[in-house]
Parts: sequence; structure tokens; C-alpha cells
Amino acid sequence: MLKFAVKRILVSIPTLLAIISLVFFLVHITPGNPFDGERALSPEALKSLMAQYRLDLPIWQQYLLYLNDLIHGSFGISMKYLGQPINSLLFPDNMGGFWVTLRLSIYTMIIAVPFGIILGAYAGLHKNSWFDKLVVSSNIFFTAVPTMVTGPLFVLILAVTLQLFPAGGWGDGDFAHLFLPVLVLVLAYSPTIAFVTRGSIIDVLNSNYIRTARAKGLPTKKILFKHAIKPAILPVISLLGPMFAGILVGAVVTEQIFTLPGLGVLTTNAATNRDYNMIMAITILGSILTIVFNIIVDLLYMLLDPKIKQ
Amino acid sequence: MSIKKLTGLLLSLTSLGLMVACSQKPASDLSSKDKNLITVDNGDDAPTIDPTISQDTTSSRVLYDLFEGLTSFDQSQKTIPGLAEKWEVSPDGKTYTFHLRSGIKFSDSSPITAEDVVFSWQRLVDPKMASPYSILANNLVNANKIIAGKLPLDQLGVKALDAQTIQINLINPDSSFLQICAMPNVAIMSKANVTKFGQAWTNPKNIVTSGAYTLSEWIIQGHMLLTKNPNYYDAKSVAIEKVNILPIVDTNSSLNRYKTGEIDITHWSPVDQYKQLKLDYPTQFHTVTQEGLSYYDLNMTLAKFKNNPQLRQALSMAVDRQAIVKEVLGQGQIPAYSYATSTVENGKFAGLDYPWASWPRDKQIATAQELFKAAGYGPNNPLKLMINYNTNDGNKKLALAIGSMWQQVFGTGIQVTQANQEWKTFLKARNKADYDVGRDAWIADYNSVDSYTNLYQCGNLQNNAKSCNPEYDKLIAQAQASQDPEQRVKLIRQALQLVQNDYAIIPLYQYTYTRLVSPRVKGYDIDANHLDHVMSKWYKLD
Amino acid sequence: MFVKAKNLNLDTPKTKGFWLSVFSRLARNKLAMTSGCIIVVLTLLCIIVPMFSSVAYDKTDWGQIMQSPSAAHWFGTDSLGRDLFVRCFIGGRITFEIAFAAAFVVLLVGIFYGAIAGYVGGKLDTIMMRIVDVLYGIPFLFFCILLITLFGNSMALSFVAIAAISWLDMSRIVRGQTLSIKHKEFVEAAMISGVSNFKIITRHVIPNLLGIVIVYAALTVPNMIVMSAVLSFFGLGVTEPMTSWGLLISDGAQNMQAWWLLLSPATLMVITLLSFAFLANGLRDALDPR
Amino acid sequence: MTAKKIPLLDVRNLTVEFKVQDGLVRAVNGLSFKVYDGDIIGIVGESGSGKSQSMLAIMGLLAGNGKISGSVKFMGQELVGISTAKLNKIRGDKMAMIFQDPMTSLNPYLKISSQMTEVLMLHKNMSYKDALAESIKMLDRVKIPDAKNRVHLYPHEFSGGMRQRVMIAMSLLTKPKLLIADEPTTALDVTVQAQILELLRDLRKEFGMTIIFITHDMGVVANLCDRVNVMYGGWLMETAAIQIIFKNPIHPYTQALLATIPSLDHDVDKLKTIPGEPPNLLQLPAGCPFQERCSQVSAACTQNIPLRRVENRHVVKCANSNGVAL
Repeated sequence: MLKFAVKRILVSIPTLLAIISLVFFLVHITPGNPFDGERALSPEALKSLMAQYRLDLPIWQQYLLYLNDLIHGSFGISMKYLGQPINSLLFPDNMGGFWVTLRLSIYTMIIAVPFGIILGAYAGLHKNSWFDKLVVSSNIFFTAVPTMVTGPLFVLILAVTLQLFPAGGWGDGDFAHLFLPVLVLVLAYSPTIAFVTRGSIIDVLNSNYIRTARAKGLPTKKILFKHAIKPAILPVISLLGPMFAGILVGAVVTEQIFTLPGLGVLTTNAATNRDYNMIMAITILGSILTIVFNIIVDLLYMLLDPKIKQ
Repeated sequence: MSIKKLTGLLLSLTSLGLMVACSQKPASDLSSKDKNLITVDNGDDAPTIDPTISQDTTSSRVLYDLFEGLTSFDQSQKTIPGLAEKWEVSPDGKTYTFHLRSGIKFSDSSPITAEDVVFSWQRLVDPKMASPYSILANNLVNANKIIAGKLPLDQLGVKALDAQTIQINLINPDSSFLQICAMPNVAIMSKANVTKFGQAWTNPKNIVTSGAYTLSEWIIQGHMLLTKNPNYYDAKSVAIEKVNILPIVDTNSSLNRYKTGEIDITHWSPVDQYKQLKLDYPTQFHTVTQEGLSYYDLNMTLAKFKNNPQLRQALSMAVDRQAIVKEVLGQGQIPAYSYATSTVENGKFAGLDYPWASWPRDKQIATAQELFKAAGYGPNNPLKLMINYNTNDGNKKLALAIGSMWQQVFGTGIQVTQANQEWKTFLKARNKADYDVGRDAWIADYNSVDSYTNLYQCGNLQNNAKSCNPEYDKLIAQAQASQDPEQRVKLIRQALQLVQNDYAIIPLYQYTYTRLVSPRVKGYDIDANHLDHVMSKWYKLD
Repeated sequence: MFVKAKNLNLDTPKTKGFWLSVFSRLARNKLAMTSGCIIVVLTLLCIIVPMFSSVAYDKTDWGQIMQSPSAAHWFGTDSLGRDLFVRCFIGGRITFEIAFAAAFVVLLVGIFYGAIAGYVGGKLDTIMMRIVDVLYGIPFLFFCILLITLFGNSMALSFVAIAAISWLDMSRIVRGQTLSIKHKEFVEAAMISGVSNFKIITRHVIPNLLGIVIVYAALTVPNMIVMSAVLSFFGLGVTEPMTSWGLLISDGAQNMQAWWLLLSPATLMVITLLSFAFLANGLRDALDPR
Repeated sequence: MTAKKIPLLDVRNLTVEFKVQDGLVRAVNGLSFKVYDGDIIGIVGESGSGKSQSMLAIMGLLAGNGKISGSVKFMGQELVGISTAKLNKIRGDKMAMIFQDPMTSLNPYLKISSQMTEVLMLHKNMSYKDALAESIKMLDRVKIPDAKNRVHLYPHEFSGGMRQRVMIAMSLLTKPKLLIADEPTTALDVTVQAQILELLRDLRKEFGMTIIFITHDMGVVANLCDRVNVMYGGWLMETAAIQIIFKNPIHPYTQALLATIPSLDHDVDKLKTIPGEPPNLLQLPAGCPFQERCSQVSAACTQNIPLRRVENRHVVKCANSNGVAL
């Protein structure tokens, strides 16, 4: 098992390097430099700023210097938040940046996953009942109506009109401030989990080995939790891996609606302000997370599915 | 995994999630009910709080609270003593001698001395700092040579005569120099503190401030918590202990959080909800005229504009500024018919409007159509124009409105399209003169007409239309050199009259900013604040 | 986000008669048929309404800003006084164009890329999959800004950007399916009888993927529409005064007080997506008679 | 023939219907037959004759949309309509079933040991240790080599034939009274098929359980069974001892079925087939379902046809046959 994980990590290093190089050159050939502002800079000021960020060097030299910094674990200095090292922006010692997005994603998954699985299993067991139709159509509804709409809607109803919750902000990560963003994210993700669980439960229950189990006179609970759980959970796991990585990088809209100090706003600002170092840092972070989660999914697959033992 | 363990795991996970979320006791309630805390929305995050290199209004709002310059200003924008108690100006208006208040201290109780003042000014022109606002000091002796790296820092015309007195020598007399001394970029920093921590000196753990507040917490895109600076010379008049500044980019989120009472003062409000807000919050919703001009640049490097003044005038006249101000934007803006606002320097430059400004609308259209035909364009030779604007709801409405106005006035003789460009792409296109018609605007830094007159000088970095009128430059140079204030005003009015007739830019309207102020906030005379320079020390909470 | 559906054992090889039986089964599925009709009706409306309506979609009317639905403007007007009824359907036209064009590119590239990687396997498969991983790494928003600045802004470009990101998921799903189908008897039979690899892929492997592909396509269409809205927000792709459902919805969400701004485009979009989903389910059940 | 006593399994007028999109499918139509302890009954019929559905109905394993009516008594206890909990006391313990496709009948994610021991631990509440020992003994009995180690492997590590042996071993762990085998050898190649039949015959001698063997292969029936039920279109056409069926079949369908078997002693250039198509269960004709393909069809065939006993334990359902109506 460990051998497999190590092998996968080694394989993913060249991929990561390829991503870094590709994005690095993409970023640097994009027109528009980080220091253009409302107030145009004098040529001397621009020249010395470029020198400060090594942008006056030939591009391949910048690339090597960047890699050198990366190996020493530094993402360089931000070009929007002048002089601030990106490491402290992304991973501040107080509650902000990556920690906010991480915490938001963990809370969302802790609630969305069991919620989705239990609903999906129940719908799967009671195929074509009203509950089953509810789960199916709610999945379609919530994929159709993006968080861009559900967010403001909940704020309007629960925060502004009913004054039950604050309309935004992070506070100290307390329940009041967290409730609405997590609710929006759970509603965006749990229907899909439920839909996939439902599909896989139905497939599994129609299979021959479950019929054998019933022929052996096993009680329903034992059939469900001993025989059906492993095959049913596999497709869900392969969905959860990329989904969790997706939330970490993708909660941009939710973070903007609720003005949360997470990665979301940093990402959009980085792109619009051509903050090269920030774009590189977030891309690398995103890629590492995706690779890690894909490895976790494959490990779980190996753990559960004997056929795939390497 | 046995069955019991699995179900147990699933259930415990859900309860864990809920329990963890609920167990967080609601933190010190940051909401606005606390007497000693005011929460203000600042519209975005300050890119930096280092006075020397800050260049945008977001940073200056914070810097006005953290630092103070030799002079300061009151709510009616009048210059008042800052860290300097009093000052004398030499007869030729070129030498200023400032006397620091006695016994003033930084937030870490270290004394504020003349040496810190000299350090702060020198840092502004230090080529290594590359401050975009170094132009504030270009009237100081040797400043430009130091910026270009030809002279060492200590040659700057700022000398410490003794621990309490500073002398500043100017190249030309400048009536607004005292206002410049109140700008955040020349606020006084602690030399010891800055040199000790280098780039990390603005970190809340290290920072030492000279203003009414000091920085205790800063979470990027989260919030900035300022606490009262006990060593501030005027500490007793600072009413509120803590100021919580929020960087809310989304105007709807800001409005919602105002409605739930989380924010006391918003920054700006959603464009489409102006009428509704005026109805819902008649006393709390303020519309304030701002010292700033919105205008369109005509790219003077293009042949179709460069040698065709009639076309430029026709385009300017065809714009119905009344409709823009009343229906399109409808936020109390004032139509602009001249190259400077009528309110700057308390109205000294009013009354310079174009003669056709007061004509009835159809006469304006008729003349515009004649000029357009005389310029050689018509249905058989249509003029193609592209309006570039950066992504923003207000800009979109304006570009579409003006586009449809030109279409209606010149009919098939003109084909107008709009290009919604992402911010940096837009700036690059404008700086490189790679556009036909470009959206533009300028907010004055201080209450002086120089903010506007600089825009039209040949080769000025902000002259995006790339227009040049040597005659105009000569008149402006004379005005700056003259000692006599009336003479200066007469010369500048003559210069503006001249350059306006070039029609290189199309002035549209004078800005307003709209803001919601909670009834519990007292002492903030927002309606007189045309420059929108705000200090938290003015606020009082009842 | 992609859905890894369980593999469907579609053993029967595809013959001409097969499609007839598929259609007859589909025809009997009332829900799928009604959804099909709704989509056809909506598409027709999107084509006809903007043509024959009295008001042009971009006619600004300063006197009529932010009017709630009335006799003159059935869906009300927006912040520039433009008629929302016309804009909803011209927006629908654009949204369908983007959805179909992007979906077509995604299906075409994704299926072939995935099928080849899955079928050939071995070294080529790992290389192709590593390329997919690398492309996953590129930050989507930044990629679009780059495209726009390099090639200028056009509607076609926005769906290239969307398609360029969406086909990655599709190729990964198709590869997974091809791996499992590759071992099925009828594919091995074709191999033995010397059928060329390309023919095997096109005639045996791909038809068997249709069930999953259709279900997945139905799930990505909404994402694509939302993505095009996010792009327009940053001034890429659909630009003013043209509009799309995504844009109308994001404008509506900005200003909840004016409920009509959000109501009509959101309902239209939800109806369309529900019909797509039920049609896709119907198609999938018709394709997999089990 | 064994003496007459209460039948192990007494099926009376069993009907199984499925609600489908296009109407009601009647897979089993008024099936009645008795099974006595020690019998090996072969149930024969073309696909769609209801042979599998009837047995699944008895075991309570019908698909969700299936509806059962009539009566099924197992050792005197009525099975139709009893609660799943009560049914679970019987199936897997006194009554067991093995299925056609060994490749998918075992749970691929659980070890063989866990799938076998759970039956004994549930029905005979043995400890895991004893249950494992018993399972290994049974695996040896069904000739699985090196059973002691292989018991801890996963299904995908066994061949098709091996897996069917494991299924048989698993079903016999609790020494069931009745074993229902739903075409267990169809999916296997001929040599393995013979071994499995041989194994079943030996096990029956050793454990004396009754077997119901479902197949469409008359050769297998001749080889293993001592009685035969012939089914067609959901009806029981004829039931009799094996000798009578092969020597003196009365029902035209049974005769046609036997004619299709190629005999060894004289070669035939063309195999005989039964003309026509199996009936569409959605539109069954009134009366006998075989009437369209029957060579001796008459007007009476469209009426309601009673079961007639021609001799002791030889019953026929055909309008033209003589015998005492039941």
C-alpha cells in the first residue's frame, strides 16, 4: 500500500513540474503588467519595481530563480499586496487565506457527505417513491441554480429580512457567520452525492450476489451494511476526491458573496491584478491538492476493491 | 469493517461537524452594538499601508488614521496644524519652516523628532522605493535629480534645523504646498522602526504609528482592526476605542451587512438601487458631490481625430449630459461642460462652460450634425467607433448610453460598438493609445485645480488622450511661477478656455459618491467632504 | 466535477434496428417525450421571438428603467430600460449556442481522446492521462483572460475556453468506461476477426459509451452555462449589449429587490435543464434495456 | 416410488404477475405440483416458460414489481405472504438455492470464508471458528483443492467451475431439506458441467436432500432427475416420472421437445425444431399457450383446460388428453 502511494507521488512530481512551467510561461506572456495602475508610473519607478521583482531579467532566468525559491519553500512576494510574502498571505498565522477555505470545505464535506449518502441510500432503497423523485429533481435543480443565485437568495431571506444570521464576514469562524456559507455549499454539493449514491445503491441491489445473500436468508440490515456497503460506496468515493479539491479551489463565488477572507478572492484578485507570484502559488496549491486527493481516492479503492490489489 | 463501526462512524462524523460548528461561542460580538467599536466598509483591501508607496484611495483611508503629516485637515477640507504646531513661510514663498509640537511621541512612546520628518520625505524620493507618488515632492529642491538617481538622498531640500524644527525649500512657490504636507505619502514614520524591520515593518506586530490609531489586527480580505493610539497628541478628542475596517468588494454584500446592522458606514452602494435606497433611508443615505471629473478620451494619435476638430466637437455636443445624469446614472451627478469642475478651490474656476452648454437640446443636435457632415462623415462614409471601458456596471451603462446617443444623433453615418475589457487589458490598451474612444476619470488628490490642469499638459503620464497644446503648457507654467494668487487664477482660467476648444476629451459629469451612514454615528459631516478624505477620529457614537 | 456512473453491461452489439427499438422505447417514456417537446418549443421561441418582437433586444429606454412586469413589457425591464422578454429569448439563443457548441466539442474531443487512451492503454495511455492532469492544473480564469488578450474577444472564443476545460472530465470518464468495455467478449471477438483498431473503437466501443456520455453531458450543460456567465462577468465571451441566461441571472442575483430580473431567466433555465435531464434519463434507460 | 405422505413442497395454483410499462406480464399461470422428500425433480422448458420465476417466487426473491398469488406450503408451512423475517428462518437453512451465473453470484468484495461462515453463524449460531472448520470440510467435500488456504481468498481468484462448487458448498452448509438449482451448469463448459452433476448426485446420496433442478437441457434431466415437470408459457404442461416422460409422453409439447434431442444411434441431416416463436407473455391467447404451435390443436384448446391425472403421479394439462380431471 505504502509502496503504491510513494510510487504515485514520484510519478506526480514531473506532472507538477510540467504544470508549473506551463503556467509560468503562460503568465509571463500575457499582456498587461502587474504594476499598471490608475495612476501611471514614471518610467524610473517602473524600472526599479521591475528590478525589485526580477521582471527585467530574461524569462528563462526568472524561471530558474523562481524554481530555486520554490525549492526553498517560498512562493515569493505578492505584486498586489506590495512587499507582503505570499506564504504569509496564503497561510497567515491568524485565521485567514487557506485556513478559512480549508475550514469551510471541511465543514461542508462533514455535513454534505453523510447527508448526501444517507439521503441517496434511502432514495435508492425506495426506488420510484416520492422521496426518490425528490432527490433526483433536487439534484437537477441545484446543479441548474448556481451558488451565484442561492447565496444572495439565502442572504435576502435569512439574514436581511429575518435577521437570523449576519449577512457575511467571517467573525471568528463562529457558527453564526459560518451557517449561511456552509448551507449554500452543502446545498450545492450534497444533491450530487445523493444522486450518485442512489444510482450505485440501485445497481448493487439489482446484482446477483445480493440476490444470493437474500437467498441465504440474511436480514436486510446485514445485507445492506455488510454486502452492499463496499460496492455501493466506491463510485461515491471516486466522486468525493475531486469534489473536495474542487471546493477548496472553487468556492470563489460563495466567498465573494459572504466576503470571507479565503482563497477565493485572492484567486480572482491575482488574475485581474496579474499578481504573477500569487497565480503561481494558487495554481501549485490547487494542483498539489488535486494530486493528493486523487491518490487518496486510489488508495481507498485499493483498500476496498480486492480486484485492484497491485 | 463491522457494521456497527461503520454506522457509528457515519453518525459521529455528522454530529462532530455540527458540534464543532456550534461549540464556537459567538466571538466578541464585532457587530455594531458595541459603544466602543465602529465598523466601516472601505470597498477593498489596502494593497499596502506603507505611506511612501501607497497610491490608491483605499490605502489612504487607513493611512489617515494611522499616520499624520506636518499639517492636517478638518472636515471642511481646510488645512490645520498636524504634528507641526506652527510654521512660517518666507516672503518669496519658497522656504517653509515648521515647528513640531513639543513632547509628541510615536505609538511605541519613542519621541517624534525632526530627523523622522526628514527621513519620511527622503524615503518618498528614494529611487529604491520607486513610489508612484514621488511627484508630490517634485517641487522640492533636487527632488527630481534624486528620483532619477543622480544625487544622494541628503541633497533633498528638507533640513532639520534642530530636534523640533524642519525647513523645506521649494523650487517655485506653491499655494497648495501646505495641503501636500497633509497627504498620507508624506506622513511621518518612525525612522528607527522602519529601518529596523525593513519590508515587514507594516506587520501589525511591528508597526509604529504617529496618527490617532495604531494597527492591532490585519487579515487580508478579512478585516483591519485599529485601536486608539494613547500617545497621540490629541488623544483626548479621539472618541472611539476600536475601528474595524472591512474590505467588501461586492456592493450588494455591503448593503446587506448594513441592513443587518453589522456595518455602520458603507463605502459605495449598488448602482441600480439608488432610487430605492433614497426612498428607504432618506436620512441615512447621502449623495455627496466629489472633487472628480468623468470624461472620455479621444485618441489624438489617430488621424481621424488628430486633424479633425469639427468631428471632435460634434461628438462632444451630441452627448446629452442631462439624460446621462438624470436617467442613465441618476445618482445626483452634475453635468460637466468644461475641463475642470466648478467646485474646485471653492468655485474659483466655475463659469468656464462651453457656450453651447445652455442651448436647447435640438439646437445642440443640429449643430453637431452640421459639424459631423463638415467633418466628412455620413451614411455613404460611415465613421466606425469603438468605446473601450473596464468591467463595471456604471461604465457599462454609460458606454451603452453614449453609444446609443451618437447612433440616434448621427444615424447611419456612425457605427458604435462597445468593448468591455478586463482591468489590466484596459489599462494597457489606454497607456499604449490602442483605442478609439476610452473611458477615463480623475479624482483630485487635494483641493487644487492642479489635479486637473496636469491632465492636459503635453507628455503628462495621465494624459491618455495624448493631446498636446504648447500654448496651453506655456500659460500653465506662467501661472505656477506667479506669486500673485489672482494672477494665477486668471492665467489658469485663460489656459483652460484655450485647451477646452481642442475638444481632445469629452467632459461628461462631476462625480458623486453615495454612502449609508448609521444614525448612531455622530460627528461625521459627510455632505461637506468633497474629497472623501475621512479620519476615524472625527466619529462619535451615541 | 464528474459523475463516475457504474458501468452498464450493454452487451448487444449495435445494429441498424437497434436505434429504431431505442426510439420506440423512448417514445413510450412519457416524461422524456414531454421534456423533448419542451426543449423543441423553447428553441423555436428563442429563434422566433427576437425576430418578430416589436422591441429590439438592445433598445435602451431611459424612461422605462427597472419596470416590473407590465402589459408593455411582459417580463419587465432591466437597469437600462431594455425589454426583458426579448432579452430572455435572445439570451436563450446564445445559451443554447454555447451549450450545444461547447458540448459538441467536449463530446467529440473527450470521447475520442478517452477512447483511444483507454483502448490502446500502456505507455500512450499514461502519457495522455498525464497531459490531462497537467491541463487540469491551469487556472481556468487566468487561461480565459490570456485567450482573450491574445486573440481578441469573441463569442466563439468563450465556448472554446469552456470546452477546453470541460473535455478533460469527459475524457477521464470515457477512458474508465473503455477500460471496462475492452474486456467484453464482443470486443475481443472483433479483435480476433482482424477488425482495424480504429473501426473497433468507432463501431463497438464508442456506441457502448453513449449511455454514460449522455448522462454526463446532461450534467455538464448547466455547468457550461454558469461558466459562460462567470466569463461574461469578467468581460469575456458574451459582451453587452448581447446577453445570455447566465448573464441575466447574475445581474438578477445582484439586485434581489427587482425580483423579476431573476425570476424569468432562472425559471427558463431550470425548465430547460430539467427537460434535458429527464430526456437524458429517458435516453439512458432506452439505451440500456435491462 | 416413495410411499405417499405429506409433500415436502406443495404448490397450489401459483400465479406470478409483473406490472410493466406496457401492462401486466403473467410469468407463471396457475402452477400446481408436489415435491416429496428425496425426489430429484427436473423442471424443463424454453426460456420464458416461467421455470425460473416460479422458483424465485417460492424463495421470495422476485423483483420489486412482482406479485404472487396461490399457495406454497413447505413442510406444511405456508410461504406465500409470510413476513420476510419468518421467511429468513427457512431460506438459507431448510431451503437453499444456487444460481446460473457463478461469475456474479458471489460478492466480489468479501472473502469466501466470510460469505460461508455467516450462514452457519446466523442459522446454527456457531462460533466463527467452528463455522470456518465446517466450511473448509464442505469445500473439501466439493473437491476444492487446498481448501484450508483458499477459503480466505476472494471470488475473483477462483475459476467459473470452482465458484459454482463454492456456491454448492455454501448452500449445503446448513444441510437444507430442499435445494433449488436454477440452471447451475448452463454457464459452464461441458466437462465441468458433468463434474458438477456428478458432485450433486453424490451429495444427494450423502445428505439425502431433495433437489429441484431447473434446466432447458433434456440430456441433463435424463442424467440426474427421477421426475420431470414440463413448463410452457407459464403453465405446467405435464409432470411424470422420468421413464414415462421419455417413453410415453402424452402432451404434444413434451413430444415435440423430446423430438429435438439428437439421438446417438442414427444420424440425422437436419435437427428437428419446434415451429413458431415462444409466446409473448403480454398477449397470451385464451386457453393453452401452446395452441399456435401445437400439431394436435383443436377447438377445445381455447377453453379453460383442467389438469387430468392419467396415472398415479402422471398429470397432463391438454384438452385432447383423457384421464380424470382433478
